[in-house]
Amino acid sequence: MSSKTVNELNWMIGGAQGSGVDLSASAFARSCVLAGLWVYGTREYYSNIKGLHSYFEIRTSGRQIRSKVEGVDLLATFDAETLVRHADAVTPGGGIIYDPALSQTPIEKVDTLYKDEIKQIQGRLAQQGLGSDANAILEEAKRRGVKLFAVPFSSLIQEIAKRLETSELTKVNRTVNVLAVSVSLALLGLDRRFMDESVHQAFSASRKQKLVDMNLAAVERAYGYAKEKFGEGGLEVGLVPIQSGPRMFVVGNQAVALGKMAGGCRLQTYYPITPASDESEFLEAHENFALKEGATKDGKGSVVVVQTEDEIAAITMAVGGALAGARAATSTSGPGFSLMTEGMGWAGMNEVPVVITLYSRGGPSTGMPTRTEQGDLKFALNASHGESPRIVVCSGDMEECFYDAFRAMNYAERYQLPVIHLVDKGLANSNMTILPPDPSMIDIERGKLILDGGAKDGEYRRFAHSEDGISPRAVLGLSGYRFWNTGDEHDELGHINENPENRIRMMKKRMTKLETADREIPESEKVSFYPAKGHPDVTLVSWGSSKGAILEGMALLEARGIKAEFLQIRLASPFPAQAVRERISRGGLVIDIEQNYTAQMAAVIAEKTQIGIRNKIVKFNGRPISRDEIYESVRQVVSKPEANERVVLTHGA
Amino acid sequence: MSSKTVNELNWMIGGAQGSGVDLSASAFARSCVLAGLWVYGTREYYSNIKGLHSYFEIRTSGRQIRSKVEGVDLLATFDAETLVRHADAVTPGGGIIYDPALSQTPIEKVDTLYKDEIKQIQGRLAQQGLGSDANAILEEAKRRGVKLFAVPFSSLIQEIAKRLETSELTKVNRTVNVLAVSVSLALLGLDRRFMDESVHQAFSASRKQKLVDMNLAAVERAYGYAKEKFGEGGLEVGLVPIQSGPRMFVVGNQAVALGKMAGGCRLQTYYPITPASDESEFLEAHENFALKEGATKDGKGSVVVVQTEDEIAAITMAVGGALAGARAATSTSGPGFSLMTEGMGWAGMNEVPVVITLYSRGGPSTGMPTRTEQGDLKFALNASHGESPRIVVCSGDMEECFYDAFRAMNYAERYQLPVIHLVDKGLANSNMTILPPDPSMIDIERGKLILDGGAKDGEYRRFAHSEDGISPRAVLGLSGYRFWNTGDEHDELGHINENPENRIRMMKKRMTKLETADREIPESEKVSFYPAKGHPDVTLVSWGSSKGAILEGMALLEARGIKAEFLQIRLASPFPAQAVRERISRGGLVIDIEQNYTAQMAAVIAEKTQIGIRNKIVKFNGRPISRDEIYESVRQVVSKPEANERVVLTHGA
Amino acid sequence: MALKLADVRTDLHNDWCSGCGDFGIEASLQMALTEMSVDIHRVVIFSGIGCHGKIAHWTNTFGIHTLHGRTLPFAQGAKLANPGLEVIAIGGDGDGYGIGAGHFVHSGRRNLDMTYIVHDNGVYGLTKGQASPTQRLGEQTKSLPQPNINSAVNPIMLALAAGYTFIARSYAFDNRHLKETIKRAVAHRGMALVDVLQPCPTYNDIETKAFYSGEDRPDPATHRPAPRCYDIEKSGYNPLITKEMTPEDVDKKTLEVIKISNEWGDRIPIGVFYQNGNVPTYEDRIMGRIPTYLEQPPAKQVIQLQDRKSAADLPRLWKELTIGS
Amino acid sequence: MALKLADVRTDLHNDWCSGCGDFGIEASLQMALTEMSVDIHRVVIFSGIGCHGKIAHWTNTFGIHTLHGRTLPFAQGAKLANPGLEVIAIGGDGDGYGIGAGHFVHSGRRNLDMTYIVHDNGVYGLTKGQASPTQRLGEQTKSLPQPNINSAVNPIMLALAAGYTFIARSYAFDNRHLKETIKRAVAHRGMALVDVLQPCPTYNDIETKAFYSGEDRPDPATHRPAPRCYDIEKSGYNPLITKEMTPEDVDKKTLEVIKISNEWGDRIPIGVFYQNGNVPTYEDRIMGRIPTYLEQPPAKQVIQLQDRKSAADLPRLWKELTIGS
Ligand SMILES: Cc1ncc(C[n+]2csc(CCOP(=O)(O)OP(=O)(O)O)c2C)c(N)n1
Ligand SMILES: Cc1ncc(C[n+]2csc(CCOP(=O)(O)OP(=O)(O)O)c2C)c(N)n1
Ligand code: SF4
Ligand code: SF4
Ligand SMILES: [Mg+2]
Ligand SMILES: [Mg+2]
Repeated sequence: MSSKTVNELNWMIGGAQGSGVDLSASAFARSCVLAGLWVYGTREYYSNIKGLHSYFEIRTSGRQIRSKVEGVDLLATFDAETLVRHADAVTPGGGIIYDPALSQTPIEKVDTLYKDEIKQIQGRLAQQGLGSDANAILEEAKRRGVKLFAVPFSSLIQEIAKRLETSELTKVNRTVNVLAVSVSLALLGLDRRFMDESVHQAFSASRKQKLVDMNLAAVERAYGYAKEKFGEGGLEVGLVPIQSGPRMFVVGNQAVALGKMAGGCRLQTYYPITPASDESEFLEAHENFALKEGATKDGKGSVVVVQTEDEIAAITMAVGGALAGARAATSTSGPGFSLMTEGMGWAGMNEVPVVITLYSRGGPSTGMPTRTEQGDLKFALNASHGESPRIVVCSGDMEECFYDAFRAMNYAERYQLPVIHLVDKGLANSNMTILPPDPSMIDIERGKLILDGGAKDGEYRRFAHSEDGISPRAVLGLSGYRFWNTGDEHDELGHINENPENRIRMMKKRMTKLETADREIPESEKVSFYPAKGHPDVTLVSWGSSKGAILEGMALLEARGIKAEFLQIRLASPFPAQAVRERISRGGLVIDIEQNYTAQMAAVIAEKTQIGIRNKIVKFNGRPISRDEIYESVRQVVSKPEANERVVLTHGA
Repeated sequence: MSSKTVNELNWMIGGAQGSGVDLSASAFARSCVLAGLWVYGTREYYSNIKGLHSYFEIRTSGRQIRSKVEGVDLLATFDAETLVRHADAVTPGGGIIYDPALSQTPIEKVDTLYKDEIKQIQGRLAQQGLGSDANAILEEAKRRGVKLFAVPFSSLIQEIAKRLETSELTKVNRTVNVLAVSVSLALLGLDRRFMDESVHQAFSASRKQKLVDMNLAAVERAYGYAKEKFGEGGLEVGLVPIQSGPRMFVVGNQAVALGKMAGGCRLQTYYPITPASDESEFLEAHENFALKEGATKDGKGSVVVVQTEDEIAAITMAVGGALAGARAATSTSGPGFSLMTEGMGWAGMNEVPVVITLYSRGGPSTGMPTRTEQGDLKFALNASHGESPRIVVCSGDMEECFYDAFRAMNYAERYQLPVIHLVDKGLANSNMTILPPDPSMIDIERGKLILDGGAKDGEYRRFAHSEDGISPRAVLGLSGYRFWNTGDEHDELGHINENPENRIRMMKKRMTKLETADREIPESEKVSFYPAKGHPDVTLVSWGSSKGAILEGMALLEARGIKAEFLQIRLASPFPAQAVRERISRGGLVIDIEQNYTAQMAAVIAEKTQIGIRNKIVKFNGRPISRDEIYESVRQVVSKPEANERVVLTHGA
Repeated sequence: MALKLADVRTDLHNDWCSGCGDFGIEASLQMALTEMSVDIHRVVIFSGIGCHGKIAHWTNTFGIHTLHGRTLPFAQGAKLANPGLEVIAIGGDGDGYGIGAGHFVHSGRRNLDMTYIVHDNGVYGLTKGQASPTQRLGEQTKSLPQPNINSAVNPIMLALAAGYTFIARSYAFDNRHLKETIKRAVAHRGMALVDVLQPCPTYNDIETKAFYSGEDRPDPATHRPAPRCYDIEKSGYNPLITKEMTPEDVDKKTLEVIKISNEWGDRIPIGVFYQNGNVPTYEDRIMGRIPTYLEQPPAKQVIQLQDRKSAADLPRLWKELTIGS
Repeated sequence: MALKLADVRTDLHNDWCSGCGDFGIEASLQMALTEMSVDIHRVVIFSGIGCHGKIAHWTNTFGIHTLHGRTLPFAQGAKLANPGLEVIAIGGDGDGYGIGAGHFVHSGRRNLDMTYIVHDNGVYGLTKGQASPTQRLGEQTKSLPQPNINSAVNPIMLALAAGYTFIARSYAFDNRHLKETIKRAVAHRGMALVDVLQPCPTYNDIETKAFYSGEDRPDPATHRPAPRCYDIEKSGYNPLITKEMTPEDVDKKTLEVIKISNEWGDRIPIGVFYQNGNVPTYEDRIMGRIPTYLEQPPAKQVIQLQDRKSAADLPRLWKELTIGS
């Protein structure tokens, strides 16, 4: 066991959408977490409910990890498609768990593969003189040094059914997921009790003891079978429990939801859309929550979540709620955001605090709804006709999802404008272990909200001019503070006014708020800078979910003698031009890394700093960037910057 | 008469919206045009149907003119408000026509002035020791050397009624407009027959002889009165007929409509919005038109104009029509365009040729619906989530409105994508005399449209890959050329496909079309360059409706020894980076001139060329830039570039 | 303290065309506001874009002049956040039944306790007189180049299909009836529609004031114009759906509503067509999920402690997400 | 040449969940296509976004899979440009009655000669089972965390209010009825709605196949399940509005439609509720303005001459704008 890499591996499981693969993946991850390990899990699936292929990668480690890696150490399959699609991702020395009953499946019979894909795989196999079925795939892997673990799932299932004396074979069939996970864990040498506990946690919610028993039986049988047949297994990787403190095991959009709740969001509107609606549904499932002692007498807090008829209603309803004084937000992704632009412009014009969480998925149009991309940045920055201020925050990891969601609520109210919180699908649908975030790191800041609202003499002017562009804000129903709003240009009271001088002052007022925000928001919330040890060879510039891969890629680069520093842009509006200019003009070779086609942030940087970043690494195939892609592509660029002005990353299945 | 400036003047008339001022203005302009002169007319009005103040300026000249100027040579008023608002715009030596019956009107009684405006005017008068009524305004003007022409409109009207033996005084009252225009023309010395003819043309459409007679009587009486009371008038400006060939007297959105018709647009969808709907209504009023000989047997052409339920329907319906093979377009302004972004993205994804005419008005939100602005450029460039190609054309004058509208239809079909045609309200609502455009200057180019559609064997692939990114395009109903479309990422047939490699190829295919367009579209359609005589002191960079003012401002600058060259950007996407970079890096002091707050084109230039233009002249008070503002502000910048990085223009009432 | 009309009016210049029916609606609304027993500080007027939309500025309450077609979701957002507000949404017929038709339908499905008043003038006033969705097929009002090419919607029937629980129609220049109708709509617990027939003298030369007041058809007896609008409730119609009614009774009433709503021409029905107080409001429904909703709605919640820290007790909530201790 | 089912099917992998009602709709539609006497090259299927939307890809006609909620305007655009096309628009209930409600209403007002089929499954399938606008208040399908908080729309009544001239309902797994209904809808001259009750086994565990086929209520006599859907036309109902009918007759029919459409529970009406061929189609109305419309619709017009110059004789047109000579 001494030659094993311990607690540092990447496990994958795949299967038809809706067949329980997601459950398997979380059971695996949970077992690891229970063993004190850290995990980072990603999820790939089609825009489909049932039947098309989905797969999960769970990377686990003894220290906190933040990114996807290339290469699978152990692939668990129980259908032919997973085998066919992913066997080539398994690294030499890694292993594949498969059902021998499926090994005869001809590749062209996997009808959820596109025709082009079938052709391509067949071609690849033919080149190696192999046949055209699952067996050939296995053979190919074997030749590459991959270990094969045949697990006859159906006979194991029958054994379990027999033992439990049940005739509900369809139900027992479902334990195939747990079997695959358990065999995996057994091969990796992790004690069975973690998987037992994981099964308890997963199924106890359903309150069906039978289900728990059935799956526990599956765990037992699988561990038994693995021991029997594979012994130590001979894998080069393994898992051992370690001591760790509490860690939160959280999905990106849950982190956002928690951040919003902490940040005081009490009205959330939404129209269902992938991958945004999970957040709203999480909020709805937790609509009643506790308040801290001393907050109110009954200690009861709640958030009203409204499913609207469309995204136009979602944004305008949230704005209506904000006018009444609630901290209000809405969540959507590209297509929905397109429909929100008019409403957002109104909020900008009327200085209404509202938060729009924009989950970025593959575009344009319906695009690739379940795949990741960072294609909405320039749209978010320029959305809506005319010129109105907005703040755009881009989260790069789970923790930022939480804190940024909280801060977004603050920004909105302090600067009285819409805040767009950009979160890539790659983050929203990934899960990972983090240290529980600390909401008390941030104060709730309500800015110039008029809280007292005592009876008041004289005219209240909602849009009173002020040096910082921000006016005292009353809410609807506040006695003595009547005001008007209109999407038309207006005077200080909020009445329509087309006078040219008034116009100039009001435009200036609104836009000044962005300058104020730029001045007041600390640099630590605008950019994050990760220095190299010593003078950097390269300066990586990026934003959003590429962060994790970049940070871990930097470590690999450093090991190869390439000193990299990393500038993460977190606030895209107001743009931290000064900070960015400084960093990229005095660092190493600057490389812009983005998950879109046109390198949008590089365009924004050029606009704001007049510095053109020549070298770009982009990825837009809908699959997240991995640590190893960063490592390889940066090396490639560094080796010949002129020949590699634009490197397109292509990994991912 | 020898000291008079002949055929070079600016006339203004104002009055309550809906009271016939627009008719007056066009009667004046038409008289001038009939006299062989050239005119340029602008229109300012509130977002209101009746009662709020509107005014028109008609500039007329013996040579073609293209811009608004500062200073009014003759102001015709028949209500107190016009006097109060505009008397200070009249230049010394100019004149004001007014009704003495109104001169006692207290300024605070003009209740369509905003309170702030009243205060400001009262303050101004008080400083000069003047009272606070219309008389004070007249006195103020007089002190400045303005000539006053009292015309008792109501007694003239009574005389006319008497002469015509009519008791319909309310109808005769309406001749006040014609009276004011006629007195103006008489004072300017233009022969009465032009106004007679103008009245004929204006009222003969109504087919009410009575109306024609009544207004002819008004012309006669007004000329008579003017001669009687004012003799030669003593104005320093005058009009004399000249010989000219045919000129078209056209409003901006009519020019667009004509360009679309010429360019083959046969389906136009729209939802009413200022200032776009005039174009659609013009098209609807001309829905049946003639074809050239040889086109078809019956020679009948037509355009179907559909008023939709909203702008989402407008864009998607146009796209549906385009799929069926019609050249299709829609027209809107900011708020409507905001709602179109999702549909536009679908068209981009499915490579559908569709033209969106985007009339730019004051934003954000409802903004200033009847005022001009160039605030939508960056939104147009980045509208819709994800990354999809579009062409953005910006017209700078009437002729370009026509030719660009035509070309937009071509671009859309050649490159199979949405084309946004940006036209500022300042152009759309202005009228001017131009040489009739020549539609035969442009060929109809249908690109890779499959026109024959003979029965065909083998699979038709709508999105077949090709070097230029453009695939042969069939239309719905073409036998043998079945195809599919989807907003999802798709394969060559148009079926959903989430394969990562397919994704990369398809993104590249679509974006490549922009490169193809960039290569194929001649530079003359991308930028217009107006050189200085000799090495330039300044290089003015601008786009859209500022063009006219800049060209005429340059002449003034040159007279003062400042040599200016002008780079007009006409294509904003694909952006002519090369051409722009060259021009602005080898010219004089570069000044960016735009009618928006943030200098959007300068931002685009910075993004695309990494050249930051330090000096900017911006205007965003909703009123168009004038020749004289260009002249003055450029001089100001040239005199001290460092101290004048951002000059905000403020003229206009 | 009783309010006077001057208290609920702003002193801005009103820029509607003279003779516009909007004046009648404004006056009736404002009179209703003075007569209603609602705290004026809690009243919020939302309006859409169109001539009608400016009413929010002429009225001295909170006034939110929103976007074209979006009045209802804006208004519902405010009501949801603070159910203590008295929310009156005001739309145009283009605004509310045209571009806003989707929101119109879905607002009925929610049945929030608020009022929606629609200025129904048959045209798009502010964009210069295009046909609105209530203009009949083949009609040609003044500014149309061609007769109207679309069939009209029947707002009463649409509201019924959508689930509005109070459906009424009134006439802009029948001040008394309109005022009373508005008061009843506001008093109703649930989503109330008041469709107001509104002459637009500038663009609608068919449904004019003279048309509604029947100037073309003098009463043979009195020789005075015989108004076209008649009050259905005065004619014995009872709009109430009671708890006691059987499903068949309700069906019958529904059918009656539709039948009457189809009348047009020489007899134009006004009055309350339908009133059903037995459908739970959206507020009731939220209470079913969040028992503290009414006392502590979103706008009234305590979100921070004295020390400005978040009031939410999240660590308790996220125990479920945390592993290890 | 008679078409076989295989001719109108693509060979793509169909990725609907097994047991999904969409399969029934697909089969019925495709069978209808083979049986209809329409040139298959002229058929265009438009679909929205949702599980249903993929039907455009499974069917071997022109297939345009549009945007969520926008199927109808896309489809109308194509029909307007080329009235020779046979346009069949297909939507989901979330797509068509939810986000698309506005277009739904206004399409009725136009009455273009086309068909609209709605997959009515009570849920938002593709986004994982949220309640759709046809799900009833208080129902709680599988994936809802709480009972549904909105009242349902009645699509039949909504269509009637909107002006649809053919209104029918069918059931996804009643192949024969659905197929015939689609054929009749396509044959109808005017805007036709076919609302199809569609089980979604994955998310809707209330209106299941078992529910519709009445597995919970065996016929006392035969002991076989007694299906809930009954064909109203077989029960003697006649949906036709004829030219001869008086306005009163039409009113009566309208009321009948609504009454029947309100039935639910143990008796669920299917069949054609309403058919009125006497309302001029939008195409007719355009012809009133543009007499050459049908021969030379927008998509068929000659826009260029042999030499590629514009075919429009504009100089003639703009004489009115030109002064001087
Ligand atoms: C999204 C959008 N589209 C179009 C407009 C232009 N617009 C302003 S008012 C109006 C029509 C108003 O008609 P209606 O709602 O009937 O109100 P009315 O003027 O008749 O009171 C339109 C279409 C707009 N403001 N926003
Ligand atoms: C503008 C927009 N909003 C949201 C979505 C996300 N979305 C995809 S499918 C769907 C719901 C589909 O429900 P339904 O129309 O009932 O079709 P079904 O899946 O039930 O067939 C939604 C909301 C989208 N694609 N576009
Ligand atoms: S246009 Fe019509 S609706 Fe608008 S203010 Fe004038 S009369 Fe009233
Ligand atoms: S989710 Fe429902 S509607 Fe969608 S394919 Fe599955 S069963 Fe059919
Ligand atoms: Mg209206
Ligand atoms: Mg559905």
